[in-house]
Amino acid sequence: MDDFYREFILDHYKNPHNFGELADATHRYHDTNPLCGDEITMFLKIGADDRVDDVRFSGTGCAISVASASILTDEVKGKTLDELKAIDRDHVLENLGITLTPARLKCALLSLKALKGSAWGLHEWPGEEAKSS
Amino acid sequence: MDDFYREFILDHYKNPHNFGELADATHRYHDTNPLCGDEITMFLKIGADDRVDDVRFSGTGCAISVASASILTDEVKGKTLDELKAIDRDHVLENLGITLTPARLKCALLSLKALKGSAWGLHEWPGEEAKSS
Amino acid sequence: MAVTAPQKTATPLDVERLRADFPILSRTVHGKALVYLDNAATSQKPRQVIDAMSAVYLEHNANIHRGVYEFSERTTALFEGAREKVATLINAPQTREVIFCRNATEGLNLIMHTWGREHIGAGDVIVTTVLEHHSNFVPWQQLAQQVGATLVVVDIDDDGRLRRDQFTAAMAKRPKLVALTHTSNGLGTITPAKALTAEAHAAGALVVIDGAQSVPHAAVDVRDLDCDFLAFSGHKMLAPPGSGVVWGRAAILEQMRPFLYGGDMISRVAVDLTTWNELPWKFEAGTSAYVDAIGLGAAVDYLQAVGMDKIHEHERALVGYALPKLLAVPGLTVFGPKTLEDRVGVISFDVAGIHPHDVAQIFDSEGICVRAGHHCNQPLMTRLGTAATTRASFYLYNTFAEIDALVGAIDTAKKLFKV
Amino acid sequence: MAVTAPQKTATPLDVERLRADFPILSRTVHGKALVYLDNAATSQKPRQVIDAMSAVYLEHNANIHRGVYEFSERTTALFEGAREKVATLINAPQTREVIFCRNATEGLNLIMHTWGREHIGAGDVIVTTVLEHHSNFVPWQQLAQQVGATLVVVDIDDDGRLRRDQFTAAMAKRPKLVALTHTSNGLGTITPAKALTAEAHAAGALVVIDGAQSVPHAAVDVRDLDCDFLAFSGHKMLAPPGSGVVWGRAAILEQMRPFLYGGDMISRVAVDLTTWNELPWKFEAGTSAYVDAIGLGAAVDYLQAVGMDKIHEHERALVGYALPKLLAVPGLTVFGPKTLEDRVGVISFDVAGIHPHDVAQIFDSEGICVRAGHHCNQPLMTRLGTAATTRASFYLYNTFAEIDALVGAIDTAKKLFKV
Ligand SMILES: Cc1ncc(COP(=O)(O)O)c(C=O)c1O
Ligand SMILES: Cc1ncc(COP(=O)(O)O)c(C=O)c1O
Repeated sequence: MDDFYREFILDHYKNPHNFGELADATHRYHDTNPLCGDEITMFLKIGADDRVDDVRFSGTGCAISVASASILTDEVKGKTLDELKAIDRDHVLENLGITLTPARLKCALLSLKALKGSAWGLHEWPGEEAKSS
Repeated sequence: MDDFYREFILDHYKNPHNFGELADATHRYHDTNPLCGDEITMFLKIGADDRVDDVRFSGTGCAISVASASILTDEVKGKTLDELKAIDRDHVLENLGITLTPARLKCALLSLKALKGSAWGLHEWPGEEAKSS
Repeated sequence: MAVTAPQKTATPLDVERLRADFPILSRTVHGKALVYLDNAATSQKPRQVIDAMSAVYLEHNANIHRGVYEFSERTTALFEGAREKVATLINAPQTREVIFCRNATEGLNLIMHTWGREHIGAGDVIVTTVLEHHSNFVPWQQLAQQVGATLVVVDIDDDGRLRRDQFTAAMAKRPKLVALTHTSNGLGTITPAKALTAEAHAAGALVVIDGAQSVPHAAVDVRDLDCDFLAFSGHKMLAPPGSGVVWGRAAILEQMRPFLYGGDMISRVAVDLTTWNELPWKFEAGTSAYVDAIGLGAAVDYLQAVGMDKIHEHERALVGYALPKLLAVPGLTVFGPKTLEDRVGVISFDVAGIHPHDVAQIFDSEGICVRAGHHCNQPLMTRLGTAATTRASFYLYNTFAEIDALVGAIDTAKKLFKV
Repeated sequence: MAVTAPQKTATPLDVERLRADFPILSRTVHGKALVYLDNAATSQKPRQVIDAMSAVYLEHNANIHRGVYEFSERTTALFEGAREKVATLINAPQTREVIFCRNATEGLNLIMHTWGREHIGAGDVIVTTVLEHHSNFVPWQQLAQQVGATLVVVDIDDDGRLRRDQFTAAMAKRPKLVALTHTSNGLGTITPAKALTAEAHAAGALVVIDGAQSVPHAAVDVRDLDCDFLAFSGHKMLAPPGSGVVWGRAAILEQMRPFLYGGDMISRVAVDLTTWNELPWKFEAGTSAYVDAIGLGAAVDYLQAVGMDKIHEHERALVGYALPKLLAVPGLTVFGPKTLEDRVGVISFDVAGIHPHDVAQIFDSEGICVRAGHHCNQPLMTRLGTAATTRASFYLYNTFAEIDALVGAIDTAKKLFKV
């Protein structure tokens, strides 16, 4: 378990970077992990040159999902929308550097899903908008 | 199997007594064995003194169900309606004198069910009337 | 190919070796060796399937999907792995199109209760056939009656083959839905499902195929058939009862509302609003019969290892041997196709002067299991002018010797009944 | 009874002897002895149940009800025998009131799709509670939305017990239906189902009880409860997934139209008209999961031999030991009743600073299986102000030592997370 819950993961979990909401977000996407009820909302502020000026995430999650979101949001700042769309799951898993079982994979990838949803300008699932924080 | 398909059962099957319809029946009831599709219609003509003046049965069935109906209809002639209602399943099984598995019990008892339905003046199941022969 | 003399065509299967996998086949009934010829009702199970299920209980049983612990993850992986195996078996474009249910019946009713109720209304036409099992007949009949639609029933010819002319005529009514069996469990007829599907699509209908008797016995490919839904039952293909499948095109399934509501099929539940999980789970409410599904996965492995084409060929060899033998028995009538063309190892027959119940009971005393009755085919029985037939149906483990036993038992029955 | 110090109350069960019947319990996970505390999700199976199912496949498997041969008769007798056992277990007035289905979820949906759709219309009121599992919540929520009825959701107090005042107030709305869980799978609360049923009846409502968490753990008597429907799942009571039950009063079931249409549930099928089979088969379309049902029969035998009252007492002893231990852990919050009154062996908790997923994963590395998540209880989670909890749930084979292991693992998790 020490292998799994490494120091940097716990650090990100306890003090997540870019945590909170972004009042002037240009893109926003809310997603849930139906298996556990965890939720994440990803806020992006995209500038004129199509670059990420700012990013935030909010919601509740486990160490894996929060650390994953924290690291991911750090990375995307300054990236273009296209670069952002190109981030793949393997990259996110490399960020964490641990072997995940299928159930935990969903935790690790929730932030990526929300980021992509936001980047592609997807709408929330029908009816979820009202309830996303 | 010789024990099971005794001579008298096969005789009743091949030459069933009281087989056919009764144009002037006062009571009539149609029943089916849903497991095999066999059908029987029991016709009773009840006289003024509440006695069975005549009886017939029609339909299709296996050796057990036809023999059972044949023997049963022989017996009820001249009986009062009340006597008829008192006939129980054990009696019918004794008539056959063989041990039946649960699936075949349904065959042996189909005629009794139809007879009782007829004696009690029950209606056919909804919608079946039109199709009973 | 006309059938003339009984011939033991070479079978591609090493049947004796296969039989060794089925413990039940070495049992006796009433002191006689078991001859199991009721495969259209349900199949026997190889040790591989029985063991795969026991292994779950003995080694890592846990409820699936939501558990963050090793046993749950292992069981979930086997369950979802079974789904992939099924998808491969029927060549489904996507694994998430495979929905586990109890049996073909539930699968067909799922379509009726969801797509059917949403799209079929007053004045619409549903086309089905007189060959259907009640499970692909009564749901559509009831739906039609409830919403005021019309049910058109395509007839067969006297050889038990579907009346293509009537089918084509029915298409002119521009039905919304065609519910068609791939193989008749009453007669063994194979319908030209691919051609009929193309015709139905041209007429604007969706096509539901009842694969309960085809998927276990031959290679069935949903991409090739190009149908919209396919339902079948695991228990007829070496898997346990409780494992069934309904496959549908993702694009259609995604538009459909759920069937059963509850655990696992939701995305989020609030007091006033619920959103649904993704495919396939949207249609799998509550705890799935996951061990049965895992058993189905093991059964698919077994069938694939033997080879669906070889199984089909073996059964054809059995029919090629059995049909002429049966047709030669005085007083015996075979219902359905009398040639090997478009037919599988299901033979329904009548022995003059002996009711099918009595035939089956006498057979049982000889160790032979066959079915006697209407086979959940009452519209077909009515069409054939009978209430019941005796039906022998074959599978990969049946032998020529068992057919000899069958024919011998008919003789016994006739002697006993003096016919 | 207030819980103060952890006490190993005498249990009426010889747990070590029982454990020997469950082969899986002697396995290890990640090198640690298995501590299975996810019984509210699903239970483990004793050898008696696994063997009863294998025996069918090995000895006499055949499809049920329609076969006129020994194997079919034997299998049918076991299947129908299982129904009688279930009827006895819940003290059903009539065996034919016991309908086999896949699980509690299907049972509850069956009621919704039949009785519900026939009797609930625009303006009608359905009453349920915030304690419900999604399976007894979403069906009624969806029905209400589809037909324009109102769903009234009775709240709990801060101890997780149902608000009797709110329930009584809801009855003043004269609901048509009350859907009530007997035991909460999220909090372990037992609802006063008998008293509430009487109240609901007085208000003119029918009462559906979700017995998924009560029937496995205590003596449940439908005559005493006087409810109208009861649904539960075999897999939570030592039986296989795929074996579920919905019980209903015969008088009501007889008036209901069928749910699924197809084989076995018909009396007669003609092209234009179908009539239904008798109870219970009217509601069992297609080939039942008969081996699963036979497994449920064996499970009921096992449970009855142990004694439902003793099982309940044993679980109370475990809770009486566990609750004070857990309540003493700094940073740990127990959701739901903190006393032994009206509660069973389900304990949901939160460890400050560690998400339930992480708790469960750390537990797994110690061989301990618990559930982390919303437990299909999202309305309840919302009420509790959390997205997820960690839940330990007990059964007849759990021990005091396993509770020590649980508490020890919480310590491990806290050390790891430095909280
Ligand atoms: C109270 C309650 N109701 C219903 C269910 C649903 O059971 P199943 O998934 O077996 O249908 C559960 C299972 O978690 C439950 O705990
Ligand atoms: C052609 C056909 N369709 C449907 C069914 C129904 O299968 P199940 O009872 O497994 O639902 C059967 C089984 O007899 C069948 O042969």
